[in-house]
Amino acid sequence: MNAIIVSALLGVIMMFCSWGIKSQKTQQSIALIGMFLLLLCNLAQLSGWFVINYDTKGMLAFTRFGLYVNTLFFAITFIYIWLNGEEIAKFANQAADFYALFFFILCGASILTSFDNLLMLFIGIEILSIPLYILTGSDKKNLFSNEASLKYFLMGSFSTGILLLGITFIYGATGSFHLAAPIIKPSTGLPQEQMILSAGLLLVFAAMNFKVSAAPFHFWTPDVYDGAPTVFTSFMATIVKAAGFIAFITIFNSQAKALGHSWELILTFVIIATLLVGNIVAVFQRSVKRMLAYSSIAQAGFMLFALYGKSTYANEGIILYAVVYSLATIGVFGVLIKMKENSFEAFNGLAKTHPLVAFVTTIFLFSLAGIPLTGGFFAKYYMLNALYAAGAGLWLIILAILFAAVSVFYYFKLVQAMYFAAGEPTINEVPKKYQYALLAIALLLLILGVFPTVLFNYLYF
Amino acid sequence: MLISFLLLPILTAILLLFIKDKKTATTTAIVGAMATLLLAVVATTTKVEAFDIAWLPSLHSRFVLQVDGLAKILILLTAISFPAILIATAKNEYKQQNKFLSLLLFTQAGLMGVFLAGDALLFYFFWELALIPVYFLCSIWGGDKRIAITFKFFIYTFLGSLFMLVGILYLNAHTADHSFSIQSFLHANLTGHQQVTAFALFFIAFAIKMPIFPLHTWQPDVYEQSPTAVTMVMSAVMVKMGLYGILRWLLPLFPIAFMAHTNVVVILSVFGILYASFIAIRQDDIKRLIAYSSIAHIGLMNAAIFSNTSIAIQGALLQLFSHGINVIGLWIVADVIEQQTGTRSMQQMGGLAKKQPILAILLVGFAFANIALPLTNAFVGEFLMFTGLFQFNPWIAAFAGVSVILAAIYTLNMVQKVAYGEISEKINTMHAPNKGAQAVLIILLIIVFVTGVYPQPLFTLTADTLQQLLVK
Amino acid sequence: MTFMKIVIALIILWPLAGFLFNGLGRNYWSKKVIAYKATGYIVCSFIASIFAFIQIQNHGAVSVHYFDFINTATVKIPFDFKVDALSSLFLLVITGVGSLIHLYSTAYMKEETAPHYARYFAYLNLFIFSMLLLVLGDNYVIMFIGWEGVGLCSYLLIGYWFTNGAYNYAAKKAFIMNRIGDLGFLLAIFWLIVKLGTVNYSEVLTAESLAKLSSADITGITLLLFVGAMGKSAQIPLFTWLPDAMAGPTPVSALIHAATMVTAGIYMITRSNILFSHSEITQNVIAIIGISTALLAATIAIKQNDIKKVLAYSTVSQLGYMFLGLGVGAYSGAVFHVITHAFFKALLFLGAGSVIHAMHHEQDIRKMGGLKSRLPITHITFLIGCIAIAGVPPFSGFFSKDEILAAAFEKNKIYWVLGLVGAAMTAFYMFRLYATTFLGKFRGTNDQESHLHESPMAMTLPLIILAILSAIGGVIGIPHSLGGHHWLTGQLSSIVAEPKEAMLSVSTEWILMLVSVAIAVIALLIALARYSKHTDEEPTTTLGKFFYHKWYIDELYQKAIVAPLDQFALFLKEFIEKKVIDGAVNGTGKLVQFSARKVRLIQNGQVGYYILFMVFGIVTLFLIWFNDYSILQFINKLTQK
Amino acid sequence: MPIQNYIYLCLTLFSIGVMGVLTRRNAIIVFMCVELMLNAVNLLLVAFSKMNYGAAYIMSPSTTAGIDAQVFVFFIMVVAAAEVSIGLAIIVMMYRNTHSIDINFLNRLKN
Amino acid sequence: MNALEILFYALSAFTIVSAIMVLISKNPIHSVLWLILVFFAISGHYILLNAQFLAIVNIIVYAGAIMVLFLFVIMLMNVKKDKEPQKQLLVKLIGVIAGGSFLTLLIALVKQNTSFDRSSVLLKEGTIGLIHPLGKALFTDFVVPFEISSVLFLSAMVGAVIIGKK
Repeated sequence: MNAIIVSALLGVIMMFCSWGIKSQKTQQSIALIGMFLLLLCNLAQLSGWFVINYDTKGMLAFTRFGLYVNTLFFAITFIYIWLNGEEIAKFANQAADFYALFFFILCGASILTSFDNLLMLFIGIEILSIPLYILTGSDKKNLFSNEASLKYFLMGSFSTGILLLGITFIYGATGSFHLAAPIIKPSTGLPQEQMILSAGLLLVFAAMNFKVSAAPFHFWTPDVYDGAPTVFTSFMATIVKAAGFIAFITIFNSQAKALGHSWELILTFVIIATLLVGNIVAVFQRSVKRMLAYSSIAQAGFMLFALYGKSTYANEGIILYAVVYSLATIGVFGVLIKMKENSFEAFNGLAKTHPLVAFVTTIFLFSLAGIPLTGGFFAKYYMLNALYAAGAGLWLIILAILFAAVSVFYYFKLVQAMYFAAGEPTINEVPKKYQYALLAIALLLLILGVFPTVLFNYLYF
Repeated sequence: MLISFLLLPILTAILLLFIKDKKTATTTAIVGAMATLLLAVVATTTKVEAFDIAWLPSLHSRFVLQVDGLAKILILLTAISFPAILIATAKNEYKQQNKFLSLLLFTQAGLMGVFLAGDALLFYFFWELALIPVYFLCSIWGGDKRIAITFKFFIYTFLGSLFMLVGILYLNAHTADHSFSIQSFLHANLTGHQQVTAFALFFIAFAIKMPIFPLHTWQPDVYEQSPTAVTMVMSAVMVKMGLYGILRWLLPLFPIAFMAHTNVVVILSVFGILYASFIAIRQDDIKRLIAYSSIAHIGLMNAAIFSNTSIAIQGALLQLFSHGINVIGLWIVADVIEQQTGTRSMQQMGGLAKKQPILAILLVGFAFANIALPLTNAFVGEFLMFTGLFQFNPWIAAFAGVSVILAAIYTLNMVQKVAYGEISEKINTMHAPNKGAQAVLIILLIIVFVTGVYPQPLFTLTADTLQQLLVK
Repeated sequence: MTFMKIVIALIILWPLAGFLFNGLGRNYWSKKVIAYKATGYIVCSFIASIFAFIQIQNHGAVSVHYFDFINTATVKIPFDFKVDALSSLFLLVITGVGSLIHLYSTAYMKEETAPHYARYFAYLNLFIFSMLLLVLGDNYVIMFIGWEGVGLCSYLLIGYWFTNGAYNYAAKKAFIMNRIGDLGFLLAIFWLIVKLGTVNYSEVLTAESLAKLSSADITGITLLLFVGAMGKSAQIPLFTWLPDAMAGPTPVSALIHAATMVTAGIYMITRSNILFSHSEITQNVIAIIGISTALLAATIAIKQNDIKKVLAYSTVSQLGYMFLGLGVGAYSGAVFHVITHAFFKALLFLGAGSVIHAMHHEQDIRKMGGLKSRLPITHITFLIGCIAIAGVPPFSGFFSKDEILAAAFEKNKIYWVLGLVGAAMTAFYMFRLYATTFLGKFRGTNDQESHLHESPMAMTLPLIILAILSAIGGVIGIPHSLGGHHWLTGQLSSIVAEPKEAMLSVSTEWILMLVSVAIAVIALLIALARYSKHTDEEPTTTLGKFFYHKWYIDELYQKAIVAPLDQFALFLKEFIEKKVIDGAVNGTGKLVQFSARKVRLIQNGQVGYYILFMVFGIVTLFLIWFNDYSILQFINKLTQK
Repeated sequence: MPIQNYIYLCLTLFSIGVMGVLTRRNAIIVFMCVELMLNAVNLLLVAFSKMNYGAAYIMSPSTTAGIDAQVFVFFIMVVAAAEVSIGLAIIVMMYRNTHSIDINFLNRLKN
Repeated sequence: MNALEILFYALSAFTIVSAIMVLISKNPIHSVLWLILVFFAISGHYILLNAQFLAIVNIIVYAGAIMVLFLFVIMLMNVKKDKEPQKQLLVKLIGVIAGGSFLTLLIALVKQNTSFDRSSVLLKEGTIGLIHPLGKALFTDFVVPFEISSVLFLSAMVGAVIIGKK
């Protein structure tokens, strides 16, 4: 509750900042302080010494898991703003507006990590989505940005319709929006009675797939990620997606049983389709940004493993995955922002002119590809483990690693461009401070690559 | 003690990153490698305690390093290889020499880790750690076609190791305490069918790494395109990772599956031996020739291990070491020639014996070790391996034996084209090889003959491993 | 025991010392030092051998243990040496003839520069070392070490003039053909290890071991051993390397390719005669191959014009005789022939070397002639050699050849008849050679004529010694029928269980001897008559061409074996490797890229389509849900074996 | 009134909305069709609400069962309103730049 | 068939026809007008279900505010009927088929679902649709989402500002 309230308040504060404070730097500082405050508030709730206690009438349920995920989200966003503050300022004379949107998004994310009622799910998703439509279109003069925004909006509202129909069906079958309710009734009823419930769940499933960009509901992702200003793509592809996943897991960890054994089949279908589309299509991209968009689909395929069954591996894995993936993606986009163009060729010879930047980019890419010694490896390992622990067939795991190998193919294209190709990189000036920030992210990934369990320790005491 | 096998190379590698001067960097690297060698000598001759600390509590994985005879012999090989390679190639100029050497030493750390790891996850870690620096080494400092070829190599081996990862995961799920230690893997109760599954998953990784037919096509290309120092590391030590994996993991963990697949694998290996030998006959590029020869040799070792006779395994254990020494020798000679003449085509060589007699003698020495002439180290190993294969199946041994003839053909072809004949235009430009390379070659040749005449210490070293394998 | 240990060690270490001395110090020593040391070491070894010989004459066979070569849980191969009647004889021949040839070489190789001179002697010493290892070893593995070692030295020496491509090719050919044989030998060793767990003579060659082996085992092992012998001793089909091996310096041909190395096969089979005697099949195979080789090589020798080639084919032919002897069970006869052959063939080669030396490296006998007066010592000694090889009594060749023929007669009359034909041809081509070279008038250039001279002392002395040995060498095996007591058979009785001693009546033996002598004498007279004045021109008859071109066997091998294998290798390299296997690997990559290109077209930028796909996606999800059972069944079927 | 009737009606409406989204090119019309879908859902929710209410009413006339669905509908309307404001803003922005709201022309980003 | 049922069917028919008209009207303005009719019809249904509050809100918010907004935008853009581009027939057909199959699937599902067999909708009766209970619920049980939805509006507002600013 702390997080939701504080983030909403901070959003409002930022709104007013845009009137009162003209300096971009100050705005960024305020945002950072706010973010830190948010983090503290959330930690306060997590450790239990300052909790805004309010009876939410079964709308929200704060679990250790959810709160911990919030903490991580806030921390990552903190890093994100710290890194990208200047870049954000370029899109408007008032960066504070964007900071406000970020806080609202975080509010939505906090709801998604703690909702206990489908109504809150709906509202949470909408709070998350609406600022995103705007962020996507924030480069107003840019036709790509406009187009991406409109596409995102149209498809997003369509998927909202699907989500609502699903929720309605669930309500029709169970008579409640409460998350814990549906499971009780069907277990006593005949299979025939579950029909409408299952249909509702399937529709919700489809809508959630849309949010996390899983195939065949991924179509918005490449276009939107590509069209949106890079700095916002970075945010969109990380925190927002991770929040979507947390919500997804929250629903289906408890509800998947209603779908019976076909749940695994359906999920398998989606996973395979997602991995296939994401990995295969990424291979042929000429734009790094678009490649990353497809790769984010592929990563979603991996994260979907956490849905396969409830286990500690799945819970720990999704946290690790979300954190590692977010850090790496923010890092890669952070580098991409500094490039003058998005093509692979732009990176040619980067290792010679900017060795540190090339090095950190390599770490980010390694992490995305799941190479050991970077956090990405353990993230993937946990996911595979979760999959196996949930009783999936070995063939699915093998399929997953085949696609992981394919993913190496396109991530390493960038590594090759940086290290082995001759040429001058078309890169803007990268300030030292910025480089160190990137290095810090890379080091975090390396630490997580050797000691991933540091991330979970907090989860248990 | 054991942790220093990792720390020493890694610290040296990190130190190297800050040394810009080429000469100082080279010296530092050599000193570091020599220190490791010293350590290895101590470790192989004394009893060493395992190193064991907690690592990933929630995954039940521990940081365990331990040695037995098998590990010792490979540690020794690794420790000998690196100084030898560094000294022999010390005169080679690389851009950003310190980074080159640093990556090379990172590779050494990875290799040491692979041979020392007593925990499957740790093993996998080092397995990859050994691969990644090599990827950069080859791609940055390699030949013209390096990028695509190294990339293929990387994806190929990476895919293979992913299979192994799945295998590790699979086994981990079937252990009682969900840990990754080799002991609990040994006690995992697997049915025959499960063993076969896990076996297949591990085997793919090892087969690609070795590589055995038909998964070998990356190797000649990579050997050809890599800087020779890296090629040496790869063919002398890295390919041993696959064989090591089979001896350390496959054979003890999945005896049923292992037994069920001996025929298939042995036949495949023997086929690969002949195949590679035939191709080697037609090679003009000296590096490719050595590469194919190496494929044939590794195939033989694999066949020997899979024949599952103690004689053959004993031979393979010895050959792990011997092959490494021999092949480094060959590579150094090839490198000296390439560095000085700028060509790898044997057609353009000839007359080395007249121009550089010492180098020619060394070449001939290693060539004969390569074809396992008696009183060279390779003879002992191959003799035992063939005997074991014969015990396994006489016909297969006879077929594999044809490789002895084919090896003679391609090796002598090489010797003839390189060393003999009138001095060619390219060879005429040669001057004496640097003292370091020469010294290394001579020392290696001495090792070749000493272990060829008196291999007993190596047998004693590996006796415990053999014993364990036989018990299982 | 320790005393013998030292003696035997000395025998073998002297040549090794010589090798190391000359090999490592090639740039430091003068030619004189090299020559003295190299020869001196072998002489030392010879003296030690004599010592060992006397020792075992007095005290019987000795086996000494030095260290364990291989000692593992399952297989134990000690580094043991054994000196007994058989090996001590070989020791004497090797070191004795070896010393002479070293001595000869010091003069013959004089034109070489010091480093190459040293290299030459290093190789030669190494060869002696390997050969000694071969005969001294107390088990098959040590023998094999020597076996390959001599092959190596042969390779090095044939290719001694390494700048010459043809010589290198010959060297390579020799090594590879030897290796083919070696593989057989190796397989036999494996077979022994697998069946008996040991390769020590003292354990393999016993009745208990024989009892453990089935007859198929014995036949298999002996055949494989014989394959090894085939390679080393140049028998059909692995004989073509030996004539080519004449590319090496002539003393090398004398030592390696006539006197010692090529007889290793005979040594090996004699050593394992117990095994061979138990396999009728193998014995027949050996006899047939032996006699065929003898005849084939003889026919070729008749038409050759290169002095060394004639001798080379003659060697092959004589080796064939020895194998015939082995095949018919006359082991001691074969060994006898080895010894006498070592004398007279070394003599002939060295004589040929002397001629070549005098003729400034001219080897074609058609360009010689009339050398009788110019090279008196060479002439006489060469003549003695020819007579000896032709089998004219009382020269040594008569006795040894006769013993083999007698045994052949006993075993199978056809062998005997064929053997006689061979003997006749031997006499014919040897005297053809002799007559063309030494008789008639000089046919070379004036320049050559003006420089004709007798060779120096260092070369003639070995010739004289060998001539004496060739002449009287027969004494060690004078048969009973001629009033001797056949000392050699007595010597070897501990090694060779001669099954049918003296089964032929004395009169039969006399008749056989007379027949063979008569035929040989007739053949040599014809040759003398025909070639004293004339030389052979290019052959015109089909048969003549056929022989002249060595039965086209090299061409046959080239066409039937080498070329197809070469093509096969090319096919593997160019097609299978590049197109099929690598094609499959790259194809996978291409497939991914191809599908990438196709799949990405779905992302056509039209939001309408996107939503359409989403709707279809939902429909698909529902359909899967409806049909879950049948789909699951299908997947299970796919994933289960 | 059987609940099925409402369900059929609402599903039909919803599907018409879907068809509209799929068949029209005008972004505004497409968006309107999405609104149609939402309204279909709203109606269905209210119908379900009254169904649940009806079931509970028999037990206790003072029940408030089903009220949650109606509140939900209220929220949907609220959200829809917010969405519309943003959506139209985007469409207008688009129109300002391209002078078209034809979604078929939104194909610069592809593949 | 009582009056309520007749009313229901009539309203339903009207709703569906209007909805279809939204689809097939070439002129966007007509589409908007037809949609407003649909909303009115749905409000009729709400009244039938005695959900008075929602009926009013529907008319005010949807038919009133939102649709006027739509109309505004369309008129602002001056999209003419004749300029209105049409999709290809095939694409339209596929769209209809997709929607149709979606409908068919769901109806088939509902038909199979047995739990609805005994359920019926309480028309006319009931107080939950009235403003009093709804308001009470909104500010007691649903106060959290109610407050949080303000965040939604705030963000929509900020967004509109960002987008709308020149």
